[in-house]
Amino acid sequence: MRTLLRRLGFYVLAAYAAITLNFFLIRLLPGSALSNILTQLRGSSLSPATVKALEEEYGGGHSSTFSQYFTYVGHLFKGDFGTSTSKGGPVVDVLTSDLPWTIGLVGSATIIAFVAGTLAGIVIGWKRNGFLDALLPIATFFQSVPYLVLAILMMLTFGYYGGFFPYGGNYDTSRNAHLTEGWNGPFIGSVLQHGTLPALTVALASIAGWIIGMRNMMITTMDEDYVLVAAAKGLPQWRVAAVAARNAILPALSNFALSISLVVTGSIVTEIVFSYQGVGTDINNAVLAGDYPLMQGVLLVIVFTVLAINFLADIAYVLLDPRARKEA
Amino acid sequence: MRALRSPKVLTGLVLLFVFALLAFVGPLVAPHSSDWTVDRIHHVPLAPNGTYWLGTDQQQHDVFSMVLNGGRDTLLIAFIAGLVATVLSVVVGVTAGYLGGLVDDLLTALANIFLALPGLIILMVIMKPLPPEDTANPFVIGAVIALTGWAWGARVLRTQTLALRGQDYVESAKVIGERKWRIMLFEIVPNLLPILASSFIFTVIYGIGIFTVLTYLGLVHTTVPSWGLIISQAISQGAVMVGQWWWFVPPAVCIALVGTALALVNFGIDEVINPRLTSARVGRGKGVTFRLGMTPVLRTAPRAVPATTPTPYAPTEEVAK
Amino acid sequence: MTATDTATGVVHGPKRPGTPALEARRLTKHFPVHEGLRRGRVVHAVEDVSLALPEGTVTAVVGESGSGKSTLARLLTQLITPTSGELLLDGKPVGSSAKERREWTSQVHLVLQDPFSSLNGVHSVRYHLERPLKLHRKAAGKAELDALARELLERVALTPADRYIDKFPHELSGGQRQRVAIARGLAVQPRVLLADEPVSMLDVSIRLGVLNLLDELREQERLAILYVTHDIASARYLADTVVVMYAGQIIESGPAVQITDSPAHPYTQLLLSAAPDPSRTEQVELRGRGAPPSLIDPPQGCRFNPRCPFAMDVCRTRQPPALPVDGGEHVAACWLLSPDHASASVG
Amino acid sequence: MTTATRTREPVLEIRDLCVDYGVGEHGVRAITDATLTLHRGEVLGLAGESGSGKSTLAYAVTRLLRAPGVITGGEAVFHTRDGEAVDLFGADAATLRRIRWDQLSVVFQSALHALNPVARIDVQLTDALKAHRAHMTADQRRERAAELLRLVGINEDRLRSYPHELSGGMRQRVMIAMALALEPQVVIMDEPTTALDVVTQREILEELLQLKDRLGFAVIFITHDLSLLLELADTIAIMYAGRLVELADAGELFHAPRHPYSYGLLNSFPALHGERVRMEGIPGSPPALSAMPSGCAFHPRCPFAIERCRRETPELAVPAADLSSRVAACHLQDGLETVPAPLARALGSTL
Amino acid sequence: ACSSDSKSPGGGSSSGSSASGTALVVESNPVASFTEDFNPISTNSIGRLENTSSLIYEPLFQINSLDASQAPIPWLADKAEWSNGNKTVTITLHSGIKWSDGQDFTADDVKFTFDLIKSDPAANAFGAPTVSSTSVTNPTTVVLNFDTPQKANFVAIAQQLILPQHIWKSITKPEAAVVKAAQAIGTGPYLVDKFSSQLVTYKANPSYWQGEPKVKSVNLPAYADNNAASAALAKGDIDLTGNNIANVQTVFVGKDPQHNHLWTDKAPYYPQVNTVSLLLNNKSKNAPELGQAAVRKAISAALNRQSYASQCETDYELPATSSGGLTAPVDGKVMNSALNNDLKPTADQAAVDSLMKGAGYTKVSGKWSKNGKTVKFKVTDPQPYTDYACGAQAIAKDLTTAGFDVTADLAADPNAWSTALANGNYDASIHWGQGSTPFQKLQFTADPRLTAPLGQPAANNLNRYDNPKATDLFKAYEASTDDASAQAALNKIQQLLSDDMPSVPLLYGAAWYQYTDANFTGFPNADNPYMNPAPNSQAWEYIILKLAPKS
Ligand SMILES: Nc1ncnc2c1ncn2[C@@H]1O[C@H](COP(=O)(O)OP(=O)(O)OP(=O)(O)O)[C@@H](O)[C@H]1O
Ligand SMILES: Nc1ncnc2c1ncn2[C@@H]1O[C@H](COP(=O)(O)OP(=O)(O)OP(=O)(O)O)[C@@H](O)[C@H]1O
Ligand SMILES: [Mg+2]
Ligand SMILES: [Mg+2]
Repeated sequence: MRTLLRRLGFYVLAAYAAITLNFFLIRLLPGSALSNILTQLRGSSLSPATVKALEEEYGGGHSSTFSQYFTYVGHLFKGDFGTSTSKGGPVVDVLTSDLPWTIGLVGSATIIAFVAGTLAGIVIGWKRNGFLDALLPIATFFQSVPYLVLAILMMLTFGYYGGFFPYGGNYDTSRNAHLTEGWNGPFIGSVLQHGTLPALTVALASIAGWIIGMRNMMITTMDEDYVLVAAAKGLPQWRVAAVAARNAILPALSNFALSISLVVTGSIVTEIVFSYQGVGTDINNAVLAGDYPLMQGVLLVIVFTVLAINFLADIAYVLLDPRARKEA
Repeated sequence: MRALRSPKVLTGLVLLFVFALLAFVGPLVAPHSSDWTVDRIHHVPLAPNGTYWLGTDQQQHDVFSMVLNGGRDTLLIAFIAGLVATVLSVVVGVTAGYLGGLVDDLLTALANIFLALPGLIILMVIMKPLPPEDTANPFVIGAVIALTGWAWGARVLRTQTLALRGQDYVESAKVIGERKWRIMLFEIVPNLLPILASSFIFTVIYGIGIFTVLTYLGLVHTTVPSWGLIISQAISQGAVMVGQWWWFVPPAVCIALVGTALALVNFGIDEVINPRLTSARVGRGKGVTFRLGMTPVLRTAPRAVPATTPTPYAPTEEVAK
Repeated sequence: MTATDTATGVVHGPKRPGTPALEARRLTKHFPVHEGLRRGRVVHAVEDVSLALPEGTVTAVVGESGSGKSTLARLLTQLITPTSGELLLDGKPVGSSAKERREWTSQVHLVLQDPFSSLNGVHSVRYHLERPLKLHRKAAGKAELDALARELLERVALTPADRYIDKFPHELSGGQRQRVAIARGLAVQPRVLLADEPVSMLDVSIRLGVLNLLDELREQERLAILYVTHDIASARYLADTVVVMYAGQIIESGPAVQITDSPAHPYTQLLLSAAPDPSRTEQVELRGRGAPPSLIDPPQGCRFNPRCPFAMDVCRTRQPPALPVDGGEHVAACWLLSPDHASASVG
Repeated sequence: MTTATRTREPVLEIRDLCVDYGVGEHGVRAITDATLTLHRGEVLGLAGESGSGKSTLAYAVTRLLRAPGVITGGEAVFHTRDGEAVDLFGADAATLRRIRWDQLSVVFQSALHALNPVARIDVQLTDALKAHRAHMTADQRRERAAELLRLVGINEDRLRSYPHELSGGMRQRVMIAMALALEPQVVIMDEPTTALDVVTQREILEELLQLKDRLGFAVIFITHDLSLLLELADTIAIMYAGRLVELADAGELFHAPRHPYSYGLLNSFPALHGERVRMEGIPGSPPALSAMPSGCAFHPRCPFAIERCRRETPELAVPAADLSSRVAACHLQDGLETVPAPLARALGSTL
Repeated sequence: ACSSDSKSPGGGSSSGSSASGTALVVESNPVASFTEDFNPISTNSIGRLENTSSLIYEPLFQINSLDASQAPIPWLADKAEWSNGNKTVTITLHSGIKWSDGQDFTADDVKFTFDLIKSDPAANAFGAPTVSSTSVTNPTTVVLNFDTPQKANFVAIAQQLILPQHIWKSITKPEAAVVKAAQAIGTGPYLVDKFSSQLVTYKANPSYWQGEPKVKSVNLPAYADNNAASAALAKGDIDLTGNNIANVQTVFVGKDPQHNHLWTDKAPYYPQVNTVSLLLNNKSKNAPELGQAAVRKAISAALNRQSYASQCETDYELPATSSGGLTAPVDGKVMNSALNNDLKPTADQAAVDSLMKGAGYTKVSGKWSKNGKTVKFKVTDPQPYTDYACGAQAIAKDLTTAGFDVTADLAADPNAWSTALANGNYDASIHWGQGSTPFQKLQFTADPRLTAPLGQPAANNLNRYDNPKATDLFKAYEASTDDASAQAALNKIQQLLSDDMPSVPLLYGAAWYQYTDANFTGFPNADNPYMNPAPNSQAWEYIILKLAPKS
C-alpha cells in the first residue's frame, strides 16, 4: 500500500507540474488567436476600434501572469478549461465530443496490440529459433518505420489504392448514410469500418515493440532456474511456458506504461493522416489556429490520461508481483 | 563483436553505412541543387525518365536531387537528437542512480514527468515560438527533439546504475579514494555503453520519426528539403491523389530503410546486453532444435575410448566399510 | 540492555607491544530500516566492537552470514560512517572531513570478496594499478607509473609483469584477478589491509595461493591484516588471532589455534562442530539449532541465548562481558565463564 | 559414513557421455567420455573445480541442459522403480516427462532462483503432484504439501508464503521437500548448500541423510567442497576439465588418492586440527574449454608430470597397485611408471 | 433497435421530423468536430466557420461581388437611401417578415443590432461602420446616423446579420455567447434539425418569408482536413464547397465530368475575385529601402508573374495586369483605364535598371547598392501555404537575378506569420487581397487610416503605407454622393497606387468553388454568374435558395 501511496503522491506532483507547465509553456507562445480571427474575417474592412476590441478579447489578457495563473488553476478545479477561440464553445464541450473517439481508437488499438503482441512474443520466445522467428524482421520494420510513414503507407495501400477501407472521418456522414449516433448496428458498423485503418496503424506500429520485448523477456526468463525446475518436474509444456510467461510479463507491464506517451504521440499523427476527428486533430488545429485554451485542454487531458494509465499499470504490477506487494 | 556475425546486424550496418554516406556525399553528387528547377512555367510533375531518374515535383524540382540532398538534415537532426538525449539521459540517469536519496527522487520524478508528457505535443508547443533561424538550424531542432526523448534512456540507465552501484568495483574505487564524478564517469558509464548505444539508437529512430512528423505538420522551418518535407509537400500538393508516387515514395522508403537499419543494429546490441538472446540463435539452420528440458542428442562424438572400455566402477562389499 | 554492561576495557585482536596500526573503539553501526510507516527502527548491524590491528599480524573475523563482518570491515575503511565509536590510526583519532577521509584511503585498503566484480571489466590491469598510484603517491610520468605498477605485480607474484600488465580482467583467472585486487591495495602503501572473504569465490585449488600471499605480505610489508571469512579452517590456517562475531557483536576472540582447539563460547563450539572435517570420525551433534536473531529487535541479554543449550536466567537479562578464558588473550563473552554464574551451568 | 543397506543394484548408468556447447565449428567439448554408475540408495559425490563440468554432466544426464548444450555421445540408462530400463537419450518427451520428478528429481544450486518468485510455496509443491498423480484430490495434495514441509522442518503455516518471504535456509529446505514430493529414485543435487552458512548447511545435510535412509533414494551430490563430500558421500567422482579423473570410495580417496589432482585438492583444505603447516594447493589455474592442453589436461599443473602426460590422454583405469575396482586416469598408475609416494599410499594409512 | 430501415429515404430511423428528399451537402472549412454554437456574431461559431450563418440569420441586402457595378439585392430591406453628405442612411424594411419563433421582425431589431455592435466593438466582426445614433421611424423604417461619410462602406452595413432583439437583449456578452440549436432563432430559410459533433443538419423553414426553400435539407459534415474534404468531394459526397484542391481536374472533375464542375471548365477554372499582392512593409526596419516608391516599382518590374501563376498556382490564378491594385476580371467596369495591362507577365530588367539608377543606386558586384548598403530583405510566407511558399521562393530568385539581395523566409507557422504581418514585423510577403468592393480592396493595401503603428495589430494596410494624399483621396471617395465623382476618386486612388506602389500586385486571386449538379441544379458558374460563389455566408444562402432538386 505504501508504495502505491508514494506513487500516488508522485502522480499528484506530476499532475500539478503538468498543470503549471501547461500554463507557462503556452504563455511563451507567440501569435494569438487574434491573427487567426483576423485571417478568417477577410472580406470585411475592420476599423481599428474593432481590431482593438478583438485584441482585448483574443490577444492574450493584460492582467498579471500570477493572477492569471491562479484564475486558471481555480477554473481547472471547477472543470472549466476556458473557451476555444477557434471552434467556439467551451473547451470542455470539444473534449467531451472528441475525446471518446480518440480513446476508443487508440485504446482499443493499443490493448489489442499489447495483448496480441505479448502473446506472439511468448510463443516466439518459447519456440526460440522456430520458423516464427521470421516474424522478427517484419516486426522490426514496423517498429522502426515512423508512424507518419506507416500511416501514409497504410492509407495508400489499403485505403486509396486498395479501397478495402474508408480512410477519412470517424463514420459515414455522407448524405445517404442516414446514421444516427448511438448504439445501433449500422452506426457501430460504420464506426468500426472507419476505425480499422487508423487502429491498424497504431496497432501495427506498437505491436512489434511488444513482440520483440516479450520475446526477449521470455528468452531471458527461460534461462531462470525456476523455469528449468518446472520442466524438470515433468510438467506439461504449456505449464512450463506459462511459468516463464507469467514472470516475463512483469517487465512488459512496466514497459506498457512507459510507452503510452509514445503511443499518444503516434496516434496524434495517425489521426491527422487519417483525418480522424479526435483530440489529435484538435490539438494540431489548435496549434495552427493559436487556440491556446483548446491546446491547454487537450494537453492536460492527455497528460492526465497517461498518468492515470501509468498508475493503473503500477497497481497491476503490484497485484501481479508479490515482491512488489511486500514493499507495498 | 559476436553480434556482427548476425546477418540482421550486418544488413543493418551496411544499410546505415550507405545512408550515412548518402548524407555526407549526397549533396555533393546530386545532379542539381535543391532549388534548381527544370523550368519556371510547368506545374505538372514529370514521371521518372532518363534525365530525371525520379521525375520532378510540381515546381519541377528534380526529385532525385532532393532525395539526395534531403538525407543530410534528416540524419543530422536525428543523430544530434540521439546524442543530446543520450548525454542528458546519462547525466540524469547515472546521477540519480548513483547518488540516490533526494537527488534520485527529484531526478526520477523529473524523468517520469517527461515520460508522461506526449513528446509530439510538447514539441509542437516548443517549436512554435522559436525564431525561424532556430527552426532552420539542425542543431537546435535536434536538441529540442532530444528534450522530449531523453527520459526513457534516463530510466533505463538509472535502473542499471542502481545495479552497478552495488558492484564491488565501485566500492573498490571508493576505497582507493576516487571522487564521485570520476566513479560515475570512469567506472560506471563505460559499463553502460551497450545500453547507451541501444538508447542512442532508440532515440535516433524516435528523432527521425518525430522530425518527419514535425516537418509534415509544417512546424519545422527549413529551406533544404528534408525527406519529411518532400513527403509533406507531395501530400499537400495532391501527389497522392493522382498517383505521382515518384514524388513521395522515394523519401518515404529512405526513412523506412534508415529506421529499419537502426533497428537491426539494435538487435545486435540487444544481444550484447543480453547474451542469452544470442544463445537463442545457436543451432539455427543446423538441424538442431533446442527446447527447454529436451537437450538435443547428436551422436557425433568421435569415440575417444577404444573398444576395451575399463570396467565401470563398482565398489565391492569387501571394500566398503 | 545497555552498552555499559559490557566489558568496556576489552579490545580484541592480537596483542603486540606498541600502538596498533589501526584501532577501533566501541564501533557501533545502526542501519535505519524503512518498513511500513513505523519509523526510527534500525538494524543493529555492529554493536560496540573494539578491535586493534597491530602491524605484522593477521586477525581473522569469523561468524555466520549476517553477523556484521562485512559491516565491520566497511566501517574500518570509512566507506560507511559509524553510528558511534572511534577510529584511531597509529593512536591518532581521525576526523570526518573529506580531506581526512581521503587521507584515510591511503592508509587503509579493502579487498573484496568477488574478484570478478571487484575489478572493472572495462579497465586494464595497468589502469587499476595506476589510479591509486596517481591518487595517493602523486606518481607522475608514464615511466614512473609503469615501473611502480610492474613492481606491484611482482610483489603479488604475477610474474613476469609484462604478461599481465596490459591484460583485462576477463583475460585473467580468478586467483590472478584477486592478486591484482590485492596489488591495487598495496599501491597506496597502506598500513592496514582489510580482506572481506577474499578467497570464498575462488576455486579451492587456488585459494591457498592467495592466503599464502596475504601471509607473505604480513611478514614482508608488516601490514596489519584483517581477514574476514566464514571458513573457520582457513582462519585457523592464516590468522594470529581469531575474532568470532555473532549478531553484530564479538563474542569470542583469542589465538587462532586456541579458539579452534578449545572454543569457549557455545556459539563458537556450534560453528566448529558444523564445519566440515573429513578427519572427524564420530557423528557430530549440533548444539544450538535455529536461526540467528533479528537484528532489528535483538534479544535481551546475550544475543545467543535463544539458541544456547546452556542458557541461564542471567543470559536472558544481562549481556555478558568479555571474560578471560584461560588468563591469556583468549576471551569470550559468556556468563558460563563468570565464576558467579558458572555454578549454575548445566553443561 | 556408509550405511548397511547398500545394494548393488544400479539405478542410473552413464556411459561415454560427451557434451558440447554449441553446434558445429563453434562448439566446444565440455564433457568427454564420462562413465559412471549410480546405485540405489547411494550418495555419489561429484567434486571438482569450477568449470570442470559437474553441472553440465548432471543436467545432460537428465536432458535438462540448456541451449547451446548438446549431448554428442554416450548413453544414460535409467532403471525405473518397476525395473524398466529407459535410455534417457533416446526417450521421447512424454517418457521423459513421466520419469522426471516422479523418479528423478533435481535440487538446484540457488533456491532463491529455483523457486518461482510469483507463485506461493504450496502451488509449487503441488504442481508436480497434479501432473504425476492425477488421482489425488486437491485436499490430498494440500495435505501432502504440508507433510512435505514438516518433513524438512518447516511449519506448515508457511504454505501460503512466497519464496521471498522465507530465509535462505528455509528456501533450500522447501526445494528439497519439493524434490522429494514424489519419492523419487534419484535426486540430483547441484551445490544445494553452497549459499548457506555452515550451521544451516550441516542442519540441512543431516536432515537430507536421514530422509535418504528413510526413503532410500540415491543422490548425486555436486560440490566443490571436497571436505564436505568426504563426510557425506559413499563414492566420490573427481572431475577435471570435463573428464572424470578419479572415482573411488570416499574413504579410499581421502586416505589414498591416486590422481595427482585429487591429491592436490585434498591438500587445498586446511585442517581444523593439528599442527599448522604451510600448504601449497595446486599451482596455476584450470584450463579454458577452448584452450585445452594436449595430453592430460592436468599436466601443466601437475608436480609429477612426465613427458608422456604431454602427449597422451590417460584413460580411466584401475591403478596397477590397487586390487579394488577404483579407477583413476593417470599414466603414473599404469604400472609402468614409478608412482610418486603421495599417490602410492596404502589404504588405511593417514594423510 | 429499429435501424433496419435506416437506408430508406426519409433519413435516420429515429428522426421522423427530418426533411424529406435528398440533402444538399455543403462544406467550407475543415474542422475536426463541431461544437454546438450557432452564434452569428461570434468569430468561431459553426455558422462563421462553415459560412452557414445566414441560413438562419439574414442580412439587409445581398451583394454580388463579382460585379462591382451591380446594385445591392434587397433582402430584409427593400431600399436604403443616403442623405446628409453620406452620413445618414434611411433603411426601409421588407414587411411581413417573422422570426422563426413566430415574432414579428421589425425596425427595432435592426436598430438593436446596430446599437449592439456600437456598444460592443468585438461583436462587429463584419466591420460595419459604427453608428453615432439610430432611430426607428416606423416598424419598417430605421435611420442610421454616422459621424463620417459611410456610403462607401455600405456593403458592410448591408451584410450585417440582423439579430432578434427579444432574444439577444438579455445576453450580456453577445460575441462570446454560446447559442444552442434551440436558441438559434432567425429570419432565415433554414432551422437546425439535428446537431452532432460530426454532422449538422438543417431543415427548411416552412414559414420562411420568401416561401419554403426548394432544397429541403442541408447537411454540414465535419471534415478534419482538406484531404478528407477533397476525398469526399471526389466521391460526390459534397454538393457545394470551396477548397483549394491540387490537380482539381483529375481529382475532382475527372471523377465525374458530367456532374462535377468548377466555375468554368478552362483554366483558371475559378472566378478571379481579388488581387494577390506582394506586401512590402513601407516601414520595414530591416530594409528601409522598401519605403522608397522607386525601389518598390523596380521590384514590381523584376517579377515574372506568369511563372508564379503557372507553376505556383498551377494556373488557377492569373497574373495581375493592372498596377492600380484592382482585380481586372471582376472590377473591369470601375478600373482606371489608363492602368489596364501596364504590368508585364515577365521581368523587365531594363525598367528595373532605370528605376534603380534613377533612385541613386548603382550595381556593385551584381547588387544594387547605395552608400555601401544593398537592398536586402526577406520574403516571408508560411510553409503550409504551399503556393505562396513557392511564390516567395520564386520571387526571391527573380529579385536576386535583378540585383536585389533577397531570400525567401518560409515561416513554419501560419499563425505566427499572420501575427507578424498584422504587427508589421516583416519585410515582404505574398498576401491575398481582402474586401468585397473595389474600394475595400484598395483600402486593404493602402488606406493610411486603417493601419496601425509598428508593433500593434492592424487589419488593413499591413504594408503600413502612409501618405496624406492617399488619406485625402480615400476621404474624397467616401464623400462623393454621385457615381461620377466616386469613379473619379477611385481612378485617382488607383493612379496613386500605381505611382507609389505601396504593395506590388502579383496575381488575381481565385475564389475556390466546386459543385456537383448530380442532385441539385441552379449553381452559379461562368455562364450564369449571378453570385460570387466564394465561401461566404450570405452568398451561400443566396445560392442555396436558387437551387432546386433534380427531378
Ligand atoms: N546498507 C545496509 N542497510 C541496512 N542493513 C544493512 C546494510 N548493510 C548490512 N546490513 C545488515 O547488517 C547486518 C550485517 O550485515 P553484514 O553484511 O555485515 O554481514 P556479514 O557478516 O558480512 O554477512 P555475510 O557473511 O553474508 O557477508 C545484516 O543483517 C544486514 O542485513
Ligand atoms: N552456455 C554455455 N556455453 C558455453 N560454455 C559453457 C556454457 N555453460 C557452461 N559452459 C562451460 O562448460 C564448462 C562446464 O561448466 P559447468 O557449469 O558444468 O561447471 P561446474 O563444474 O558445474 O562449475 P561450478 O562449480 O562453477 O558450478 C565450463 O568450462 C563452462 O565454461
Ligand atoms: Mg559479508
Ligand atoms: Mg555448477
